[in-house]
Amino acid sequence: MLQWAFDTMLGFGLLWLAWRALNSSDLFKAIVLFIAFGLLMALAWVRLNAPDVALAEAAIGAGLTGALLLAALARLGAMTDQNVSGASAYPVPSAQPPAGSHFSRGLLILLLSASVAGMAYAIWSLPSYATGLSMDVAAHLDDSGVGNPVTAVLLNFRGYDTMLEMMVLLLAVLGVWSLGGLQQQPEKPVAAVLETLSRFLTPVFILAAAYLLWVGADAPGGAFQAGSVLGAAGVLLLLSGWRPRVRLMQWPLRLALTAGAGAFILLGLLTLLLEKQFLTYPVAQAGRMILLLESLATVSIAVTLAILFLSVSSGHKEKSGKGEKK
Amino acid sequence: MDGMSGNAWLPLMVVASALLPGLIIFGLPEEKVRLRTVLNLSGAFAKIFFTGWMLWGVYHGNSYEMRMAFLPGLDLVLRADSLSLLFIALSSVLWLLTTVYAIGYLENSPHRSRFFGFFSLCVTSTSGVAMSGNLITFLLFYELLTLVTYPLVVHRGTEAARRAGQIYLTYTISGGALLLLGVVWLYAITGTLEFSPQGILYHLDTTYHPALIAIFVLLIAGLGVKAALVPLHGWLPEAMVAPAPVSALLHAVAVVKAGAFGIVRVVYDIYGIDFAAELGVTGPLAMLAAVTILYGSLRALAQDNLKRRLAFSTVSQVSYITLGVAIVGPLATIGGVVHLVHQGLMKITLFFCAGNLAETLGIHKVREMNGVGRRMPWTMAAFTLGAFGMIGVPPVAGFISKWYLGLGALEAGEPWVIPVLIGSSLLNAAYFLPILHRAWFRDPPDSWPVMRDTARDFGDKETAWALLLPPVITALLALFAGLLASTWFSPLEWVQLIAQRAFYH
Amino acid sequence: MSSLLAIDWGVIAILLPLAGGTACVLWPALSKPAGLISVTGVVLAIAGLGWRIMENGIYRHAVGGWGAPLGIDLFADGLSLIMLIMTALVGLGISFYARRYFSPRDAVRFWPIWLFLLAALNALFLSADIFNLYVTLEMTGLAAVALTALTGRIDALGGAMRYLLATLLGSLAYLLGVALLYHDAGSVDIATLAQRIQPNAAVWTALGLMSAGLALKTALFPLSFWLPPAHASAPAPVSALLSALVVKASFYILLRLWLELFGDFAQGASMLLGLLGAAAILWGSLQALRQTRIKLLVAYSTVAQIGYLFLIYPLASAGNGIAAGMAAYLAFSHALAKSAMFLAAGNLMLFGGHDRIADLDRAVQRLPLTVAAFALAGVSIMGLPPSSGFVGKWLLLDAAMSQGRWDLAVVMIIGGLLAAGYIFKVLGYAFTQAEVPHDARAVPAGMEWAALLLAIGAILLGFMASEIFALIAVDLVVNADEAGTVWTA
Amino acid sequence: MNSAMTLNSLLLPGILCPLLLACLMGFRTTRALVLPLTPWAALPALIAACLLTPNEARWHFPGLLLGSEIGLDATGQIFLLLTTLLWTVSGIYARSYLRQSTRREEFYVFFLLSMAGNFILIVTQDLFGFYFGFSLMSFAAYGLIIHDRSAAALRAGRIYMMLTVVAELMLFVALVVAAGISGATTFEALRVGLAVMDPADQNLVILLGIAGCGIKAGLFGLHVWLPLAHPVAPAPASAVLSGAMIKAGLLGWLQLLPLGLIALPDWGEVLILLGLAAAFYGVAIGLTQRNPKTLLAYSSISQMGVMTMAVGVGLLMPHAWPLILPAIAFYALHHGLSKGALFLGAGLARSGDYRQQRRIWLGLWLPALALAGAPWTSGMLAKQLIKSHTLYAPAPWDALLPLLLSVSALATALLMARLLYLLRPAARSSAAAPVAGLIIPWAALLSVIALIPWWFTAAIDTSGMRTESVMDSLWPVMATAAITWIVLRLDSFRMLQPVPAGDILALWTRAFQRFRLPLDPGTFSAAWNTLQARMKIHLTGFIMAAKAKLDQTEDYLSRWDVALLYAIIMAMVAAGISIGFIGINTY
Amino acid sequence: MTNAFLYALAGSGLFVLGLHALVMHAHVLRKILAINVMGSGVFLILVALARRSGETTTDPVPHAMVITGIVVAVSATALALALMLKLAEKSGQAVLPDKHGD
Repeated sequence: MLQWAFDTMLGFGLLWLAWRALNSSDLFKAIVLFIAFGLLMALAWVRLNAPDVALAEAAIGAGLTGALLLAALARLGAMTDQNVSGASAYPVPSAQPPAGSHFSRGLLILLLSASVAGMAYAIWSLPSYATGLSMDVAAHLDDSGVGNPVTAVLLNFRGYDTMLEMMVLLLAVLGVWSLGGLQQQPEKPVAAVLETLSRFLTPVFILAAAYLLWVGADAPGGAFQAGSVLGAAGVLLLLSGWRPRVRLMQWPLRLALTAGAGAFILLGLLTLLLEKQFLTYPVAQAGRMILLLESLATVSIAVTLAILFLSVSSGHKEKSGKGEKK
Repeated sequence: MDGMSGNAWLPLMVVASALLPGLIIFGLPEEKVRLRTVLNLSGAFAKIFFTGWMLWGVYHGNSYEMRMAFLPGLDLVLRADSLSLLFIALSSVLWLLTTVYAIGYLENSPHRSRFFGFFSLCVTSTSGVAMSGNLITFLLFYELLTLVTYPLVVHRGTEAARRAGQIYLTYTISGGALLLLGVVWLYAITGTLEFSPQGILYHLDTTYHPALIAIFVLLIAGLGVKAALVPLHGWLPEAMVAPAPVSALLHAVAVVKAGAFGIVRVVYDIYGIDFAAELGVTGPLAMLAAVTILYGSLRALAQDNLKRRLAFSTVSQVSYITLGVAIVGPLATIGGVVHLVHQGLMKITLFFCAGNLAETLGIHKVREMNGVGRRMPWTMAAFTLGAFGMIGVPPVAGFISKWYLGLGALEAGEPWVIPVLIGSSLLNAAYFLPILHRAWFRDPPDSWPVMRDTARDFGDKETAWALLLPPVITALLALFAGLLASTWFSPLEWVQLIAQRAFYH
Repeated sequence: MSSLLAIDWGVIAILLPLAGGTACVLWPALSKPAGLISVTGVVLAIAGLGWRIMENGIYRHAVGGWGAPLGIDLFADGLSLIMLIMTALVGLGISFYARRYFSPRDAVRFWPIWLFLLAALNALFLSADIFNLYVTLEMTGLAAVALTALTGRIDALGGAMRYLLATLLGSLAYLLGVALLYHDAGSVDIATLAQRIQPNAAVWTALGLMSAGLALKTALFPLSFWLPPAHASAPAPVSALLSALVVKASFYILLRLWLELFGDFAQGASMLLGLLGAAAILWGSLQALRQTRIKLLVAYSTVAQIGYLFLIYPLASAGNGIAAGMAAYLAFSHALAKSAMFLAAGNLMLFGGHDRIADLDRAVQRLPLTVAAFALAGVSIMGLPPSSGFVGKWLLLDAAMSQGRWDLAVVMIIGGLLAAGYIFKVLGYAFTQAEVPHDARAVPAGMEWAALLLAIGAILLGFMASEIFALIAVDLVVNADEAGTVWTA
Repeated sequence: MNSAMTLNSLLLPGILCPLLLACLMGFRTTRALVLPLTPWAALPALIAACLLTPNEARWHFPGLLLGSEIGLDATGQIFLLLTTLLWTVSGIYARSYLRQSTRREEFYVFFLLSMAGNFILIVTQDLFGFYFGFSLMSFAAYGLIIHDRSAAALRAGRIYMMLTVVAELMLFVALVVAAGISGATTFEALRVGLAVMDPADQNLVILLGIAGCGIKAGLFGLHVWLPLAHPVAPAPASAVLSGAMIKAGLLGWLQLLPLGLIALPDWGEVLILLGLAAAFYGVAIGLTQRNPKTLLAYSSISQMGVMTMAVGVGLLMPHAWPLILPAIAFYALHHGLSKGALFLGAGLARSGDYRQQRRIWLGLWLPALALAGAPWTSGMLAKQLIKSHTLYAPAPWDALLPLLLSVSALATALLMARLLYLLRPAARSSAAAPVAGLIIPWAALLSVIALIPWWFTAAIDTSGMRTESVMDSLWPVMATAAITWIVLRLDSFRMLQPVPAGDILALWTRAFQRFRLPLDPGTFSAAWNTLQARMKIHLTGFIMAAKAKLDQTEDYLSRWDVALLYAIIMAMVAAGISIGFIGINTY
Repeated sequence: MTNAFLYALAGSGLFVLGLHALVMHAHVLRKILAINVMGSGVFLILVALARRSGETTTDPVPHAMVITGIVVAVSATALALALMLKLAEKSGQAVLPDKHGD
C-alpha cells in the first residue's frame, strides 16, 4: 500500500514537474525543472526495476541533456541580447502571433484529453500479465557471453540496434559540425568553485565509468552508462575552462569519435566473413568481444557527448576538442 | 519481346526510321546543316521505303505485328493493318515533303537541331498512333504526340508562342486525361483493349450499356480535343503562331489526324460500328461533327489572319472524318476515312502556301493578299487547288470525300447530313473564294510587307525551291487523289478495302 | 558464382556506406572518393542482393544468429528490393551530381552524412523489426535534417528546424505505437507480430499513432507543412535525396505495417489515408501551380505525389493483390523523376543564380540537357505516357475503376492535369526571353547528365512494369511454401 | 470502222488541248511558246467534232474520278460542234480584240480553262466528269467576267460567283441523291434510275437539277446574273458565255432529267411556264435596255426560255422526246451561233468610220434575223422544229404553245430590231479601226450561220413544214418591221427608261439581306467577343479570389500549431474510424 | 493492478503534456523540452508495461530499447539545440520562421 502511494506520488510528481518545466515563465527555471524531472524519472526507473535505464537516465537524460540545454540557453541569451533567464516568459517578438491563436485552445485541450483517455484505455485493456521476450532472453542468456540481460540484449541479441545507435551519435556530431561553428564568444571567467569541483570530481567520474563498464556485463551498467558518466566528466572539465590541446583535436579526436562505430563495423565484417552471420559472436568469445566493443563504445560515447556539449556551449567546431584525458 | 514473328521488325523499323534520326539530330551542333539534312531526308525516305514494303505486304495478305509486354495483362502492340497503313502512308509522304519544306523555311534560323529533333519525334509518335494495335499503345503514342509537339508550338520562344503553347497543352492534356479515364474504365470492364474488327464489346451484358455510353463520351471527348470537335477546338486557332511547317504538320498530318484516327479506331475497332449504333452513340457523334463542321466554317469566315482562317477551316474539315465514321454504313465510312488523306493533302498545301506568303512576302493577313497571285503564281495555284478541294469541287480530292459522305448519308438514311455538307461547302466557298479573288484579280500593292527579321531576298524567284516544291507536289497529289480516285493506287481504293473489312467481315 | 550468391549482400549494403561514412570522418580529405566508392559499392551490393532474391526467393538474415523474435532479422522481399534498388540508383545519380556540386568545404560535410543516410535507408528497407525500424528512421531523420541545414542560410535553417521537430514528433508517435504493439503481442518482429496480432484497443491506438506519426514524416497532407520549406531551401542534391528517398522511408514503413499487420482490419484508416492522399494531390498540385520559384514548385509537387502513394491504401484494402507492386512502382518512379527534377532545378539555379520561373530566360537553348531532364521527369510526374509515372497512374486508376472508386480516379486525373499545369509553366518560360536578360554561369556537364540520366530512368522504368511485377511475384511464389512469413496484400 | 475509231479518238486530244495549254501557260518558259497557240486551242476539238461518228465514240476510263465515261451521241455532237465552233471563233477574235490588253495572258488562262470545262462537260457521260467540267467552266468564267475590273464587272462577278456556287451545290445534291439511290455513275443509268425512283426523291432531284442547271441556263427567276455578267465581259468572252456556256445548263437538263422515259406532267408544266415567262419577260426587259450587250443578254434569257419550254414539253410527252431532242439541239446550235455572232459583232460595231461601221452593222443583220426566225435562216428552221413538236402536247398546250411561240418570235424580232437600232452606225468615227483579226473570224461565223439551214435541212426531217414555214416565220419579221417603222416615227422610244440590269436582283438581295442578318460573321464574332470579354472579367475576379484564398489557406495550414492539431486529429480518427469499421463488419 | 499500469498511465500523461507544449509554445527551446518530455513518456510506457511479467523477472528488452532511445534522444536534442542556436544567430530569434522564406 505504501509502495502504491509512493508510486502514485511519483507519477503525479513526474506529471507536475513536467507541466511546470514546460510551462514555467522562465526558460532557465524550466530547464532546471526539467533536470529535476529527469532525476525523478531515474527514481521511477528504479521503481520499475530498471536500474540500467535509471543510470542512463540520470547520466544522459537528466545530466547531459540538462547541461546541453543550459549551455544552449546561455548561448542564446548572449546571442539575442535578451535576458532569457529573466522575467520574459515568451521571448517572442511582437510580430509573431502567440501560438495556438489559430484555433480554440479548448479544442486542443479536448483533443488531448480524449487522446490521453484513449491511450489510457488502450493501456488498460492490455493483459495484466505478459512476459514479453523475457523468457527468450533468459533462455539464451547463457549463450550471450554476459550475465546482465539488458547488456545481453543491447550488445548481443539486439546488437545491431546498438550499432546503428552508435551511428546516430556519430551522425549527431556530424550534423552539429555541418552547421558550421557559432561565432566565438569571449570566454567567461570560470567560477573557482567549479574548477575545484571538477578537479575533484573528474577522477571519480572516470573511476565510476570504468566500474560501470566492467560491471555492466553482469549487473546494471554498461557502455552507455559508462560513456555518459565519462562524458559528464568531460563536460565538467569543459565547464571549468579546460580546453584540449590543438594537437589532439584532429585525428585522435576523430579516432575516438569513430572508435565505437568502427569497432562495430569491423566486427560485423569479421563475423560476416568468419561466421557467415552478421554480428554473430562465437559463444566462447562472446564475453570478450562484448567487453571490447563496450570499451570502445564507451570512449566514443563519452567523446561524442562532450563534443556535442562543447559545440553547443561555446566554441567553434574547429577550436573544439575532445574532453577526455586518456 | 515475346511474340516477335519474322514480320515484327517492320513496324519497328517504321517507328525507328523517324525516331533514330530525331535522337541523333538532338545531339548535332547547330551548324551541321548538311548532316542534319541528310539525316532528315534519309529517315523520311527510309520510312517511305518501309511503308511501301508493308503496303505491298498487306495488300498481299501479310500481317505485321510487334508485341511487347508493357503492363500486367497489357502489351504494347504495333500492327500494320490496312487502316494504319493508310495513315502511315499519308504521314510518310507528307513528312518527307514537310521536311523539305521545313529545311527551306528555317534556313539560317536558330535552334534547328531542336526543331528537327522534335519534328522527327512528332512523326515517330504519329507512326505509333497509326500502328497501335490496342488502345493502350494508342494512348501512349497519342500522349507522346502531345508532348513532342509542344516544343514545336512554342518554338519561336515569344510570349505569344508561350501562351499558345499553354493553351495548346491545356486542351490536349485535359483531353488526354479524359481519354485515359475512359480507357481505364473500359479496361476495368473488359480486361482487354485490343483493336479488333467487330469491336470488343458486343458480347457484354446490357447492364454495361450505360457505362459503355459514358466511356464512349469520355473517349470521344478525349480524342475530340485533338480532332478539334466543337467545343474542344479552341487550341487549334491559337496554335497557329507556330512556324508554318509545324502548322502544316499539326493540321494535316499529326495532331488533328491522330484525334480523328482515334475516333475511327474507337468507333470501329473498340465499339464496333454495329454495336455503337445499337448503343445509340453514333447519332449524337454525327450531330456533334455536323455542328463542328458548320461552326468551324462560320468562324473561319470572320478571320482576317490567313493562318487563323485556315485553322478554323481545319476545325470544320476534320470533322468530316468524324461525320463519316459516325454515319453507319460502308459508303460514309469510305467518305470519312478517305478524307483523312484528302484533308491532309489539301490542308497541308494551304498551310505550306500560307507559310510561303509569310516567309517570302511577309503576308499574314487576308487583306494583304491583293495580287499576290502575280508575284507567286505557283504558290497561289497550289493554294487555289487546295481551296477548291476544300469547297468540294472536282476533280480535287475533297469532292470524292464529300461525294461518299453524301452517298453514305443516304445509304444510312440520314439525309440531314446533306444540308450540312452543302452548308459547309457554301461557307467554304464564302471564305476561300474571296481570298482567291484577292490573290488573282486585285492589283498588287507597291510593296510587300516583308518581314523585317527574316529579310530573305528571293530576288526574281518566286521563292526558294524547298518552299515551292512541297506545296506544288501536295496540291498535285490532292488533285490526283481525286482525279485518279478509282485507280488501284489511290487512297480511295485502299479505303474501300478498309471499309470492306469493317462491314463485310 | 554460387559463392558470390552466398554473400549476404544485404549486410554489405548496410555496412559499406557505414564504413565509408566512418572513413570520411577519419580522413575528411578522402570524403569524395570514399563517398563515390561506397555508393558504387552499394549499387553493386544491391545488384547482388537482387540476384540472390531472384535465385533464392526472399532474403532473410538473422543478425547475431538469434533469429526473431529475440534477435533482429534482416529481410528483403520484392518490395524491399525495389526500394533498395531505387535508393541505390537514385543515390548513385545524386552522388555523381554532388561530386561537382559541392565546394570542397561543403563536400567534407556532405559526404559522411549522406553515406550514413544511405546506410540508414538501406537498413530501413532491409529491416523486419519495428523497433529496428525506429532506429533507422531516426537515423534517417537526423541525417536528413543535417543535410537540409547544410547551406547554413537562414531559410535552410528554418526549414531544417521545422523538419527536425516534425520528424522527432513523428518518430515518437511511432515509437509509442511500437511500445503498445510490443506489449500487446510480445514481439517487435513483423512476421511474429503478424501471427499474434488481434484487433484490440492497444492495436487501434498503435495504428492511430503510427499512421499519424509516419504520415507526418512522409508529409501527407495536411501534415506536409514542413516539407516545402525544407526541401526548397536545401542544396539541390539534398533536396533530391529528401524528396526522392527520405519521404519514401517512412512511407515504406507504413505500407509494410499495413500490408502485414493492419491491412485486414483497418479499412477505416485506409479510407482516411486515401482521403488525405486525394486531398494531398489536389492541394499540393494547386500550391505548386501557385509558386513562382522552381524549387518550391517541385517541393509542392512532392506533396502532391505523396498523395498518390497514399491512394494505394483504400485500393489495397479492398483486397487488391498488386498493392505492393503499385507502391513500389509509384515510389520508384517518383524517386527517379523527382530527383531529376530537383537536380535540374539545381542546375537552373546555378546557371541563372536564382530559381524564379518567369526569368528562366531561354534556358531551353542555353541549358538544353537540364531542361530536357526537367521535361522528361515532368512527363513522368504528370503521368503521361510513355513513362513510369504513367504506368503507376494506370495501375492506380485501374484498381480504382475496378473497385468503383470513381472519386479517386477523378482526383488522380485532376492531379495529372494540375501537374501538367505546373510543369509546363516552367517549361514554357524556359523558351521565352526574360525581361532583363542576364548572364549565365556554366554548369558542369556531369551535373546536367546526372539529372538527365535520372529522368531517362524515370521514362525507361515505364517499360519495366513486367519486371517489377515479376519481382513482386517471385516473392509471392516463394512465400507460398514458407508459411508464417507470408504477407499477403 | 478502224478509220472511224481513229477519227473518233481525235476527240480526246481535242478536249485536252485547252487544258494542256492552260497548264503550259503557267510556266514562264513555255508561256511565250504557248501564247500564239491559244486562239487555236479549240480547233482540234472542232475538227474532232466534225469528224466524229456519234454513238461510236465511247471510252471508259474506270480509274478517272469515280469511273469516267466519255462519248457522244448525235445531240452531244451538235452541242460539241456549236461549242467548239464558238470557242474557236471567239479565240481567234480575242487574239486581236485583246491585243492592247495588259491582262491578255490572264484572259487566255481563264479562257482556256473555261473552254476545257465546257468541252469536258459535253463529252463526258458520267456524273463526275460532267460535274467537273461544269465546275471548271463556271469558276474559270469568273476570270472572264471580271476581266475589266470595272465596278460593274466586279459586282457582276460577285453575283455570278454566288449563284455559281449555289448552282454547284444544288447540282451536287441532285447528283448525290440520284446516284445514291440509283447507284448510277453514268447519266444513262441515272435517268433510268430517276425514272423509277420514289416520287419524293425524284422530285427533289428534279427540283435541284432544274434549279442548279437553271442558274447556268438563265432560267426565269434565276437569270439575274446573266444581264449583269454578259455585258461586262470582253466581247469574245460574252460570245462564249451567252452562246456556249449558257447551253451547259440546258445540256445538264437533257442529261439529268428522265426525258423520254417517263412523263412528269407537273414538272413539264412548270418548265413550260417558266420558259414562256422567260421568253417574254426577257424581251420585255431587254427592249428597255440601251446597252446592246445587256439587251443581248436578255435576249439570251428569252431564247433559253424557248428551249426551257421545249424541255418542258418533253417532260410532258416522253414518247415525243426522240423528236423533240433534235429540235432542242438544233435550236441550241442556232441560238448559240447567232448569239455569239451578235456579241462579237457588238464588239466590232463601234469601230472604224461610218462606212466601216455600216458594213459591220449590215453584217449584224444576219444573226439578228436568224434569231428573229426570219425565213431561210437557221432561226426559222429551229423555231419550226420546236413549234411542230408542240403540236403533240396535251390539251391546252397544243393550241397555246404554237401561238405563243409565234408571238415570241415577234417579240424576239422586236428585240433584234431594237438591237440593230442601238447599234446603228454612228456619224462620228471611232479611233479604232476594225482589224482583220476581228473581222475574219466574225465573218466566218456569219457564213456558218448562213449555211447552217442548208446543211441541216438534209440532216433533219423537215418535211411537212417547209411550205407554211416560210410564211409562218415571215410575219413576225414583217410585223416587226412595221412596228419599228411606227415606233421610229413616233420617236417615243427614247423616253423608255431602261430597267436596271438584273431586274429582280433587288428582290433577291433584299431577301438575302434579311436572311443574312443573324448570320453575319461580323456581328457574330462581335457578339462572341463581347461574351468572351465579359466572361473573362468574371473569371479573372473569381480566379483572383481563389488564388488569394489558396495562399491564405496554405499559410494557415503551414502553421506549426495548426498542423500539429491536425496530426492529433488524424491519429485519433485513424484509430477511431477503424474501430468503427470493425464494429460495422463484426455486427 | 500493478504499478506497471500506473507508470504507463503517467507515461501517456507525459506524452500528452509534451504534445500540448509542443503545440502551444513558440520558443524552440521549449519545443525541444517538450519533445524530451514526450520521449520520457514513451520510455515510461515501454518500461512500465514490462513490469507485468512480475516483481522479479523483468523483460529486459524494453530496457535495452529505452537505453537506445535515450541515446537517440540526446543526439537529437544536441542537434536541435545546435540548429536552434544557429538559427538564432542568423535570425536573431529562436522561434520557428513562418512558412518559407520568400
